[in-house]
Amino acid sequence: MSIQLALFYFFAAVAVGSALAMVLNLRNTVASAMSLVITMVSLAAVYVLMDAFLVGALQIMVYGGAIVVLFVFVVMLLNLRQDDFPPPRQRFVKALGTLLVLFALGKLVAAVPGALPEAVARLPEGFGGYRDVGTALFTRFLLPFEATSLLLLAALVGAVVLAKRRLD
Amino acid sequence: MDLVVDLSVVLFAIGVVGALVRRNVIVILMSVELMLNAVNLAFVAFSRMHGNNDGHVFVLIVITVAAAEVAVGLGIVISLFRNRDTVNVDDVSLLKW
Amino acid sequence: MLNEGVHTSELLRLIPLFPLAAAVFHGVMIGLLRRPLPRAGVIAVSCGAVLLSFGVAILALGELLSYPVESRVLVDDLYTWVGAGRFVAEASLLFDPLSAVMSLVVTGVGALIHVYSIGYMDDDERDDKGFQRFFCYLNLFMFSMLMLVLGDNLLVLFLGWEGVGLCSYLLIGFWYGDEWNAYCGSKAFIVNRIGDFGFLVGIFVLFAALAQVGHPTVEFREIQTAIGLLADRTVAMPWGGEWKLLTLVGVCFFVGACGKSAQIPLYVWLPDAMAGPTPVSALIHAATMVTAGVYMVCRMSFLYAAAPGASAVVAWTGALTALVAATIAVAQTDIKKVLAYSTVSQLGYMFVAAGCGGYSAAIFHLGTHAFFKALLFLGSGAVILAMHHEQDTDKMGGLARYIPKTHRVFGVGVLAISGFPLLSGFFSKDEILLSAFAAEQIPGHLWLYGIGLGTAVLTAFYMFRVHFRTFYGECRAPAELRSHIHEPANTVMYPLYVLAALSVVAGLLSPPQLWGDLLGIARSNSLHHFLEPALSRGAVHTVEHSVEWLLVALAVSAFVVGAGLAWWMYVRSPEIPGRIRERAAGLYRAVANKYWVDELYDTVLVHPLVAVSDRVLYRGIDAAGIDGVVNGSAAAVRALAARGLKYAQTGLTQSYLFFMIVGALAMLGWMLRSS
Amino acid sequence: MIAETIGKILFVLLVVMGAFLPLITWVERKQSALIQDRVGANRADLAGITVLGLLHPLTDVLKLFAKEDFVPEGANRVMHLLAPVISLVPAIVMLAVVPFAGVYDFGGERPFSFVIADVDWGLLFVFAVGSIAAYGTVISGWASNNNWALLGSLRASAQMISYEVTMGLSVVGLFMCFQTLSLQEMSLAQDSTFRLLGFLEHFGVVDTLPAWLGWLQLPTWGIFLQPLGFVMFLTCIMAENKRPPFDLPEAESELVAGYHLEYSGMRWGLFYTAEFLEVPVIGCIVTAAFLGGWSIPFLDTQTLISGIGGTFGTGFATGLALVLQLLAFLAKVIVMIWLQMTIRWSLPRFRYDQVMDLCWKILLPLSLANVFVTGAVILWMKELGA
Repeated sequence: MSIQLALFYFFAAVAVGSALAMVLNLRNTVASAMSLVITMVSLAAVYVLMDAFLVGALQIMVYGGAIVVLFVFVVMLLNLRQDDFPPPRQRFVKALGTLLVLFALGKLVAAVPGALPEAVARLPEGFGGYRDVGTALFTRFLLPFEATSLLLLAALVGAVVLAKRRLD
Repeated sequence: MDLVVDLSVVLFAIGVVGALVRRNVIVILMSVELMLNAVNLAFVAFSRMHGNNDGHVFVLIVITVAAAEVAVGLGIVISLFRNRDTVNVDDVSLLKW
Repeated sequence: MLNEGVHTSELLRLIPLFPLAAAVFHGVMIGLLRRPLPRAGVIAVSCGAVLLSFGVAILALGELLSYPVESRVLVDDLYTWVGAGRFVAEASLLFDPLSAVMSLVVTGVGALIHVYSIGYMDDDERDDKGFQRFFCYLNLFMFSMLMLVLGDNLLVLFLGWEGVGLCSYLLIGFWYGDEWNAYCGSKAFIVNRIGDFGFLVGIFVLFAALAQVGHPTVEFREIQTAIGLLADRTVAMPWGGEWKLLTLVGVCFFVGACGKSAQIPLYVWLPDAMAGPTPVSALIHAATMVTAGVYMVCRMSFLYAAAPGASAVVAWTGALTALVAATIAVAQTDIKKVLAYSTVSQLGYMFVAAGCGGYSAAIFHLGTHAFFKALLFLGSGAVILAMHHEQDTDKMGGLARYIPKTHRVFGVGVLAISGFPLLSGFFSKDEILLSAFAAEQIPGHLWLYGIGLGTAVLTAFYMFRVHFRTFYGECRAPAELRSHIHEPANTVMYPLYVLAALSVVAGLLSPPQLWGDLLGIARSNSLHHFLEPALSRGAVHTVEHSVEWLLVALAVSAFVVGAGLAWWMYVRSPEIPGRIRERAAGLYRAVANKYWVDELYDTVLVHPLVAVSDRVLYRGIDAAGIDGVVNGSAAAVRALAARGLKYAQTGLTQSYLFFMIVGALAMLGWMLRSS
Repeated sequence: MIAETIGKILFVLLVVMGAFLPLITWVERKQSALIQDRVGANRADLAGITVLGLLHPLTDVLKLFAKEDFVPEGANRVMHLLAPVISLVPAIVMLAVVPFAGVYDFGGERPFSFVIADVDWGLLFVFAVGSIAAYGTVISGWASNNNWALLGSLRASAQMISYEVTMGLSVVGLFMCFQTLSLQEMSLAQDSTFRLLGFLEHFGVVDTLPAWLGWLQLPTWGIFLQPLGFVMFLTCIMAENKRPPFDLPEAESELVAGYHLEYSGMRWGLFYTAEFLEVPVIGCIVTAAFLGGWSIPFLDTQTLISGIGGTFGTGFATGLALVLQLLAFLAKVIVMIWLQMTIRWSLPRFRYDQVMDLCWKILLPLSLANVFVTGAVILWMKELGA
């Protein structure tokens, strides 16, 4: 087992574990968010293991540094100390859905090995670096990029309008 | 690579289950983020597999979309909490027969 | 595209452009901006546009004349209108001698009538919007008419054809506040649509046949070169028997012409069209639009020359129309109705000529008729203005004392239409009668000639009858009105003078060979020679000069008889008409009631059609069938949703999510089913 | 390779954590005393020897360890414990990409680069790690079960997210100038000079600059190429550190002590350690990015080595260059620390709305304009063939 594989197993285990912790932690939303951060960071590590340096760094910056902080911020703003919800409705549907998902999960996980093509033996120079990804983003994918900027603007306006206390 | 894709599947499934089972809107949004992350992971894996940067570009775009989604989603959560004093999705069921 | 002997000239596009621009301008001002211009502005724009068109048309004529006779064709390609595979229709304009004559008549008479309208519409009680709206429609009509006469192919021609129909409708119903006017407009439009349908069928049949022989085209000169390929084709008719293809096409086209040019059986709309303002009657329903059918037949002369059967239909229909309309005109008392039936009758004349192969005679009469009939209409309009919108000759009489100038110019028109020697109508009518007399290829051509001659007698009679009843004898108008009778404004009178002069001299511009020799005019028959390259020769038979002189004598005597009879009956001993009315009461009622044709159409066609539409199509198929299906499906969905489906909408986000996941998994499973 | 890395790590920990950190607490006290016209820390003594108060850091540590490790009632124990650690770790980890000295060829397999992890995306790493630091404050406030602490961490999280955005944008101009994200490469690029009036030649005002004007030179440092970027970056990174005048999250007069209100003993000490540690770390990063890093102004490495190497041999010269440039770096860092302390002790605290306005209404548009202008100028220079 190479160091890389070992690291991958480690981070994968951390990611899955913390993701489960996020979903299963029924009482503390902030703890859920922190579990999510750990998932994000381990995923960033996995990205780096796969030579996706830029994406890894951005993963931490955006997901870890901004998105989840926003979650925590909102939780704190609303001052939700504990989830003490009444008993859930639709238990049956939820249980069924969970089972279905788990079943599909099993099928898929079993289906993946052998279904994928071989990875290329040699990566091109600068793969995953900010230069190459940036060049692709600003040349071939310029239109999606610009569309994203528009989306962000819309989201910005939408969020402000939604969160504003009163429109005046 | 198989392992990475499997990891992606597992994370995605966890996200789905979370979104399906949890009743706290914020946690549901987090689960959605988790699903997006799983997809990103798959993108990165495929990108690595083909030795091609396009997947990374997609990931960047997905991250952007996720940020936008969270901004709007949390805005909705805040206004929901202001108006209904709850973050329980089961309580938000006015739009029905 | 045939381009030998064809010249390109970008002048042509200017001719229809000016009226179009003016119409659009007016439309934008009143329709979009709701800012009607002051009258002076409207006048400047509209009349200016038409005068500019007239000027450009003269320039184009000059350019045309600068080329040798065999290559006198100007073309202006604007753009490709329709391009579908091998079928290409250009939006292009054609200016050959025929178009030249037509566009000069249209713009010239049109310009005069625009000027006349200034004075005529001035007392219109409506707001300025109505004034501008009127000129907007007039300009739009000018544009459409010019597109019709300048079109280089059947499609452009048809565009103009429909355009003038629309403008006719708009202008007949111009005073739509009166329901009768609106009804007349609709009637004109609907009757025209029937003709247009025939015209369209003709276009389709012709196009399909041309496509079969490898020439999918609608362009006139290309059709002309390809028409020979179709000469032997026949078509099985639904009622058995076979027609020559070209005959079928010619008859179909003539149905269109019947609609537009008010021939039997589709003439009924034209007398009712007199509900419009008088300048409209003069411009559209006498001088220009109604001649579109004649123009179209002449434009397709190569087709009619190759289809004697169709030509015979044209000639005989024209002759019958001429006679019937003339007899109706005899008994009408409304001054404009008389003129309307006279127009129908004169159009019949033109079709007689066209059917008999005398295309240039038809165009000649078209031109002279445009002058004197416009003169007559405008003159009657002047009378109507003077009488404060009274149209019934029963309430006129003795007006010569009050409005002498109008009396004199109207008299010129009457003389011209009746065939007073050496005036325009005399020459052009002569030519028509001559071509009918000589047309041996038409069965019963001598009968045609006889009918024509009889119609000439009637024409002279009813025209003088109107003249005498209006201007001579005792004034039958109420006393308080009598003191207000006055000559109209100058803008009304000047166009009349110009038209009167034209009615007098137009014939002398192109007298027949016979008279040219006699009067020492070198350019005899010049119009015929000018038009020759654009028209098919047809089967023209020459007659001896001595026979021709005999025909002239007959024509002159027809005038004398008709005019004399009218003088005898309405001036010398005015009690005679009453006696005749009593003696032949049945005949008189038939004539005065226009042979009950309108009533017949109403009973036989309109009422059954309306009944079927209402009972079967509307209540049966539309309301019960189609609406039933639509409403029923909605009701079914509603019932289904209310009973069960609505419970799927729980309002719980996660149940929606659950179903979404189930669907996604199902799709995933389906995609992975092979592996 | 591994030995080399461990050596570097040890060096960094020794110098920065071992020497700088205690000294900074002392210097801070001394400087504040100076500014406020006091005597300052001078009491702690070891057998009567005070050594200018230099013993204070030691006594501080002892005191903190000795205090009660208190966890308030209703607090989330795990998170309460975790928060100070999360605050501290990023500050230390950031040092991994700081180039303390240049790249030297000692004839080994590969040249020696005085940076622990010479990654290609160094500054990006700084941002990524820095963004994690926000959790320390956020969680501490949440876990304490105290309203003041919660308010403090609310402020902290909003402030840190906001300034992160602007911080990232303010250095984009720098990336464009140096065409790299690696701090070591940036330092290398800053190891030269440019003629101050050289642009006159580009514009064709003069064919060649007169020799005496050509002597008017400046190092190609970020601060000279991106003066606006430098000011904005410094502002943002200081706001990230939440020290005065940006200490809204712990504003004593409003929130008692802000997010670490319920902390005591060494847990509290860790927060303070993080805050003090960030001062030299900020100094390091700003130095590397904007102040030419380890380069000695007007004396680029090549000249240095060849100048000394002529007399003493290249190997010695290279080693000497390493030492000199390391000293140059540290000197610049010390200047930056001094600057931060001066600011911290001379400016009053902002109001919260002022902090946010400064970020979103002034710095953000300015940084965007900076990016735009920089891009335009770079394109223009290319056009001119420079």
